Amino acid sequence: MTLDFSTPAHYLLALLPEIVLSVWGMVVLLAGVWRGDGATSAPRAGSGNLAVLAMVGVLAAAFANGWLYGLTPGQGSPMIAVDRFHLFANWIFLLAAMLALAISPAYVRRQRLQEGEFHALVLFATVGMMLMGGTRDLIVIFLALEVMSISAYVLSGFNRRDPKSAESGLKYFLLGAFSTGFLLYGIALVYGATGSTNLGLIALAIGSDAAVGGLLHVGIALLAIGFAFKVSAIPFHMWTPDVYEGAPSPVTAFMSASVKAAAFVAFARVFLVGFGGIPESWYAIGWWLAALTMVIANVIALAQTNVKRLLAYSSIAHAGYLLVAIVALNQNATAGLLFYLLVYTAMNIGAFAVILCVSGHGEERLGLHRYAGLGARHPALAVCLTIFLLSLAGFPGTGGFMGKIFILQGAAEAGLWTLSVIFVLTTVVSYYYYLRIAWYMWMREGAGSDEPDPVTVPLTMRFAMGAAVAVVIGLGIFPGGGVSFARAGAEGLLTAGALLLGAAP
Amino acid sequence: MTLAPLSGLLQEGAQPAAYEPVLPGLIVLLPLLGFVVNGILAMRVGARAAAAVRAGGDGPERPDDGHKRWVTLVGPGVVGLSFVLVLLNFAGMFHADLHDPVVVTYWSWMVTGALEVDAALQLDQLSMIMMLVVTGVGFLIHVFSVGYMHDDPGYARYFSYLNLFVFFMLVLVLGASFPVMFVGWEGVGLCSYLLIGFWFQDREKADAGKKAFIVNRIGDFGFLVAMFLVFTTFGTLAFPEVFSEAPELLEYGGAAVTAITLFLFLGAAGKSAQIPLYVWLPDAMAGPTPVSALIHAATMVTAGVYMVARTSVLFAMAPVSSAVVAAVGVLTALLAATIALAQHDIKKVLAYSTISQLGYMFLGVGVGAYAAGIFHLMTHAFFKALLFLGSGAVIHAMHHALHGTHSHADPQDMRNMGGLGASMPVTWITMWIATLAIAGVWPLAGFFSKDEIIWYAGLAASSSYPALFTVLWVLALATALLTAIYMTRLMVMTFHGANRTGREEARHLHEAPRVMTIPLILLAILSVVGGWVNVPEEVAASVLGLAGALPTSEWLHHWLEPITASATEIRYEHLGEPAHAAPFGGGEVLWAGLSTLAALALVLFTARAAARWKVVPAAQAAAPTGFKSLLFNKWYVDEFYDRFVVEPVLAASRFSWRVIDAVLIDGAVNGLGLVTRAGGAFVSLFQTGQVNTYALVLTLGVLAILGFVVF
Amino acid sequence: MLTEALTTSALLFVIGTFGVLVRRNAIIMFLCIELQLNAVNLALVAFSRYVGVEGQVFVFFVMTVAAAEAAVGLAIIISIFRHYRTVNVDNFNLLKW
Amino acid sequence: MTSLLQAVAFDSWILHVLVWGPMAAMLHVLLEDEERSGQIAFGWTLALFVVSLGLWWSFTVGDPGFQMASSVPWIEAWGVHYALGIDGISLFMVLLSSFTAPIAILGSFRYITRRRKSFHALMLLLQTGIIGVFTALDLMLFYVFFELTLVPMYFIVGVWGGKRRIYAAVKFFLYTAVGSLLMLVGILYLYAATAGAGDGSFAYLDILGASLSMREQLWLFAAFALAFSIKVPLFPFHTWLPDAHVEAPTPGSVVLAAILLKMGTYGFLRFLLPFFPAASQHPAVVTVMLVLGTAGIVYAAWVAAVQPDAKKLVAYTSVAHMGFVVIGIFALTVTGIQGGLVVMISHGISTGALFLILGMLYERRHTRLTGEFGGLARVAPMLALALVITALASIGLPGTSGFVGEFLALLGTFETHPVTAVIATSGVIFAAYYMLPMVQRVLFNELDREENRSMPDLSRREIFILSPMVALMIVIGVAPTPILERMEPSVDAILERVHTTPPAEEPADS
Repeated sequence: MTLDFSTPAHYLLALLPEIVLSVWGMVVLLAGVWRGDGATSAPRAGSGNLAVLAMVGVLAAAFANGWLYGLTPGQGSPMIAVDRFHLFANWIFLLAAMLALAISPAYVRRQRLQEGEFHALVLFATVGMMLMGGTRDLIVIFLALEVMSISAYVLSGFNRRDPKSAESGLKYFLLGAFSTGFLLYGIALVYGATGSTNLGLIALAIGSDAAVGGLLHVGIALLAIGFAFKVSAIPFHMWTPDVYEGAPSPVTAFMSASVKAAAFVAFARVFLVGFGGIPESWYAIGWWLAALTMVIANVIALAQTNVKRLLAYSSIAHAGYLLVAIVALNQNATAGLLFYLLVYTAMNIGAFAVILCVSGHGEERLGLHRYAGLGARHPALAVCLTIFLLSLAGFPGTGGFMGKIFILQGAAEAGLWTLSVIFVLTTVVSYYYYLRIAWYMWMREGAGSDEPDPVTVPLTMRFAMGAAVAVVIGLGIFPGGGVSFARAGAEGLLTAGALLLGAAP
Repeated sequence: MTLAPLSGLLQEGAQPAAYEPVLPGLIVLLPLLGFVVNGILAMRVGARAAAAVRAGGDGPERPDDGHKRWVTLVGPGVVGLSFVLVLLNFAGMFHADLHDPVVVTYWSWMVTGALEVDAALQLDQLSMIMMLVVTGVGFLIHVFSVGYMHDDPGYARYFSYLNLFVFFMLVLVLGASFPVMFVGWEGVGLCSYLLIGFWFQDREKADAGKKAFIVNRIGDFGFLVAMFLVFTTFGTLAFPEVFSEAPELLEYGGAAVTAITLFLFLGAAGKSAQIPLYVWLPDAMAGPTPVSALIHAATMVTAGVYMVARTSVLFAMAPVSSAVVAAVGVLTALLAATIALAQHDIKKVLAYSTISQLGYMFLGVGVGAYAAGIFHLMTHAFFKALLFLGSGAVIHAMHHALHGTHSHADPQDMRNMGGLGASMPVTWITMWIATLAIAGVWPLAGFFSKDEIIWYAGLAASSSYPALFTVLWVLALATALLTAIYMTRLMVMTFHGANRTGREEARHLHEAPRVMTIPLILLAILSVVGGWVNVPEEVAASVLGLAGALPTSEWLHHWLEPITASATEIRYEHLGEPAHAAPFGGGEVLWAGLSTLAALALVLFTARAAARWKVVPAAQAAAPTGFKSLLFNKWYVDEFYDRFVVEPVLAASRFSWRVIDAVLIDGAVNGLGLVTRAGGAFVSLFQTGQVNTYALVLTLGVLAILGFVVF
Repeated sequence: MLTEALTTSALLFVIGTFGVLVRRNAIIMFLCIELQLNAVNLALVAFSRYVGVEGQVFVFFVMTVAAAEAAVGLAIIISIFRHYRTVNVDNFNLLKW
Repeated sequence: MTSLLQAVAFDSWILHVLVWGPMAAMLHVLLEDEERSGQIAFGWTLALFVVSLGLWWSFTVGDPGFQMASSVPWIEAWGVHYALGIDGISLFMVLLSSFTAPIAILGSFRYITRRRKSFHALMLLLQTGIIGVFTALDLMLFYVFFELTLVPMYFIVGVWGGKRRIYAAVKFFLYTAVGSLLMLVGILYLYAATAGAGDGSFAYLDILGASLSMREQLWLFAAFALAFSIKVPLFPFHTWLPDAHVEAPTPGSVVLAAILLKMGTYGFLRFLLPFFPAASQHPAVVTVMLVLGTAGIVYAAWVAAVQPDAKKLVAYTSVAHMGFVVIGIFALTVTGIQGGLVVMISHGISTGALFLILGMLYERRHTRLTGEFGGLARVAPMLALALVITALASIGLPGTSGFVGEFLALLGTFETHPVTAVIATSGVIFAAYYMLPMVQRVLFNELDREENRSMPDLSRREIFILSPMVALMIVIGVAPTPILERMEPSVDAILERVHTTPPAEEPADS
């Protein structure tokens, strides 16, 4: 079936996964209200079902997303992009949502949070992300970004009883809104310079030299800043460690993976499709952002002793690696970006899942020293965490390695040798702090049995970890399918852009 | 085994037959077999001793009789069998008219690129002489050891090492190429190391073994480099090819051949204890005395001389190297002889004497008298082995005597001896024979061999570097006189005069058992007649040869001709045939007569003088003073090496470790890590937790980017 | 006309930015951010006069989003006020380094 | 034998079995209980070793190319292949590795007392990586295996090591990683270079076909050489090695010394010379490599001589030995390279044995300081015998494997770089200077410590471990020709390529 966007109903079809998820989110919200929440009264038996309910919604959205593969998008540059890029990105967000929902119930119950709202917010944030990946219009991107961000602000401040969580929410909110201002200003200037908010038309305007130069360049720079904030590139990263540390761990897991992914997907689409025609205007910005991010984030991470904060810096560092893919501006790199985001989602949420298990009742066990002797006490958990860490470090046999190779290939194709060398050298730096967690787990003796060890691993958590390990190892050993899939996604993005530019075969 | 050579031996005057080697491999393998058998026995003994030590004791005091019988049978037995085989081969070769060496190839050892080294043995006149010495003298020393090591708990281990030594020595002399020779070369070094440190519980002895090995390795370094040079020059390392191609490929006196021979000589200097590498040999006396006899007197230390003779073609083409060899030889001979004058340890005296005599041999081969060098090597093997074994018998007796009274006096210090001749007559007499032989008294073996070397040294003065060789010749003569003095001193201090062992101990002194004295006697006979195989024609015809009554005339010289001929030819071609006269005139007979008279006179004079010395037992003796202390302390050469070689290397090692490795390299590596981590900690300080700061940083970032875009 | 509008917009934006940097009261900071958004709105409206109607449409979206942000933001500020009894951001630094 | 091997289609499966067999063994170990893990691991590796012996007959002597090769696309989109194959050079590395594995595992039986299961699983994983490195014919596959060896080794050192194990493990890991990641960038450059028209490829033979300018070759040479030099380790990149060795448990040290170091020099031969023939004979490059190799020989010998810790001493001797390999290789002569290869084999055996013996001493006395021993020859004659023979092989006594290697390497070097060779030859002096004092302090001198008096001699298991190694040292020393003749065609082919392949024209820009 071919989508014809002159028929408004077809927009509904194109947005089917998003719509399914939105509706489901409301259902979950209502269900939560109806059942009553643990915040005010004792949690009822079986209240974990809300998470399962939300997961069913995610599955439904996934079906819808799969169904979309059967559709052929029509001509032109409609607001909604039903291309492989969008669909691939959707898989990432859905995977992230699934894993986040799977790891959160125990925590939510322990902390007596409002279940319905919590899970619904996860779904709403996911809707925002999916929209971000799936639109060609700057207005919609802004809207989707806000849908995602506002959900994320709330989620990070969700544990109201915890001052850290509240502080995290406030910081995220203030700085997020602040940066949104820049993004928005950038959109306005680009709009003014090119006369459109549609990326396709913007590209055409740029291609035909119809754009107003000064406005455009400043606009692009401001847009880059806006996205750089969302992907937490240095120096726009300042919020990240604090927010990640303060937010409830399931939220951190979810945010660090999928918010970043969504921002990157939109970043890629805006810059590769919209501004792909004038890379000289943003190449240097991207280059320096990537280099600074890789170097500084990895170096600061060395000094961290709080595991959550350490992973926050690690996630900043990963933003640096992914920026390399954007700077490379070619199909391989873009495919690498998608592939890496997929793997990153699995390994990062997996790592946070283990942290969540170890962190104890109210996340009081986050220090590195808490991990001493974990390998002896909980070998399965430790093995999982080791696998995730190795993957984050980019070791052969894991998806993280293949992702890095993929991005480096793109960089090689683009001749970014200096950036590649920085990439690998900072990777070596990162080995140190990833391995540090591993050595605490395996090579140090535990403090002794003077305090009880309240590690519990509920069923859904096991499911999440198992799935994450499967993704990480599976893509690490047989990345072929994933690679082709990601390439198809990148192709979808870039051919559309190229068609508009009239430069395609 | 074919009986042809045997029958050839029986049928005097038969036609020259082609030489068929008789089981040459077995000659080499038998000692190896002995090593394996004795080694296994030694391990079993060792295991039992170890169990005893673990149980809290000190291990057995005496060897285990059950094993000992087998060891006694196998140890000397295999060498004896080898000797028999060598004799068979000798007989075959004796009757054959052999010009080219017989090379027996077993398997190809190292083949790669242009290099082809076979595991091959080379049988020719030179290796035959060496084999005879090694297995013959070796066998006698093995037999002697049966008595000497009688009570040692390491009896089996001792014989296994000794067998292994014979094996490697045979490989050394039989090797048909440089690398195969090098196998033996280092192998004997290994055995020397093991045997010097045989009583390894004693730190000094273990140290001595180590020193020997390391100093030898310096020489081996030279050998290796020489091999590389030979290979790059000739493209092969096999002796026959190298020596036959040398005259064409090499330029006479050229840099290549000079370098090759100098490096070879460095190797020889290491193994044969010449200046500057002689320092290990005196220390090597820490080993059991028969070992000193076999390895550090008769065989291994002469390997350098053998090697120079073997490569005579190369040395003949390098006059500078030859001169260096001769000069180093003479200087070593003189230096060692002076030191020998002042030593109190009987074995030390003999050790320096050995160094001195080796110097003579090098003088011989250095002046082109290769046969004379080998001749002296052979006779030296007889009388020096005899001297060492004799000293072994003395030490054995002293040891028993001191042991009987639990005295801790040094059984090797001559100041503690005196008057032993009475209680051990066989040793006394045989050692006197050897002393006279080494002093060069007519008609004993040493007279002929040493005299020939000195004579040739004198002749050399007429061909190349006349001044140098004249000096060398004079020094060689002087050293010959010193030899007579220090040897007589040794004999007198040991066997004559009053007994200084102490009264109680003296009663325990007695002659060595027959198993030890018989080898002494046999060696004494050889020390007498050994020289008669090579009596120069002129001398033979004169009164010194009893007008031709001595049996052979330059037999050895002719025997070795196939080996030395081309070298001699090269020398003659370039230097001209030397005049047949000593530097200050006079013929061979005259100088020979003079020297034997001088030697005899000095022996008598020293004996009389020494009889009047007041020798004080070691315990009461004062430290020597003046020039004597300089000699006693060996010219402080060891101290010099310690100060200027060993300590700098050690200091450099420590510096490399503590400074370069730990501070510079590791400091840089760890420093980089530290700086990175500190940088991280520092940068993270900007993360103040203040929202305003964060907003400020963000804004600064914005300004930077906008500034970049706008400007 | 456009130039003046854009200049005004830029000035407003800078004032907003400056306010965020110097003020310590979370609510005032948030108001400064709102000022930034309105500066952008001004620019959008100005542009739409020349290039089309999307700019004005956009303004409505921005206003809506700003309202949503305000709702969530104030909720978050109240939530932290409960812990600290103040909305001065200088006090909120449990999370640092 | 050959026909039997043909009947079972040996060539078609052997390499795959050798690579993945240890992995299967790892799973088996993980499924069984702790007590039996050692026996299972030993059984598997021994069986794999026995099977690998078939390579000796199955290998066609005189064929310089890759034998038993097979190639299946792995990641088709990237042109990555699962391609295995061996030539004369890798043959012996594979044999050495499969020989070392059961020995190392058997050597762990008393040394490793806790978490045995994990230990043996990691050892087996390591084995997969090792064989993979030596058989991979695809650069990406090679890199994966190359890095795969790091992780198990990191844990082996870090979990079962000595007091400063974490420092040592991390140092080892980071040091090696710096080099290998830069090499990865180089690999990707090569990949891009093969792309030309259409998709690139990581296959070894495809990359051989890529044409590189001199400038490119030099840069890439630097990237690859750094990775391999750290692995070798070449002076001055060696400081990770002593620490790693001192802290590693015995089996770890054995595998590290015997196999892992060889990956560096193997990489020189397999990749550096054939890929960058022009850079490999660039005078500056050759000079640097020769100088560093020679410096390593002398310097490491000096440092080794003053080490109180026996394991550290042996670790430094590894640096010296590998120096011989490096100069042998960069002499660019057949003899030199062949010698280097023999040193690799010989060093693998003799140093492996040395570490095993030191481990046995450590098990008995819980110290590695030579000063703590003395006179052990009296209580442990078998151990003394083994140590003496091994030490002699290590210092290159003729008749042992060490001599053949060093002699050929030096001879080969002398052909093209006489001065270097002469300086390097002084290493034979220094070898005695460091090794004999150690032997003396341990075995000889007075048995003056009460603890040492009750020390047991080698057990039957230990004899079983050491005797094949000692036997090999002597066999290779006496008859190395069967080995040399198998390696020579491949070495010839590499040299042929080095000497006859000119660099591509410099591109106009850049």
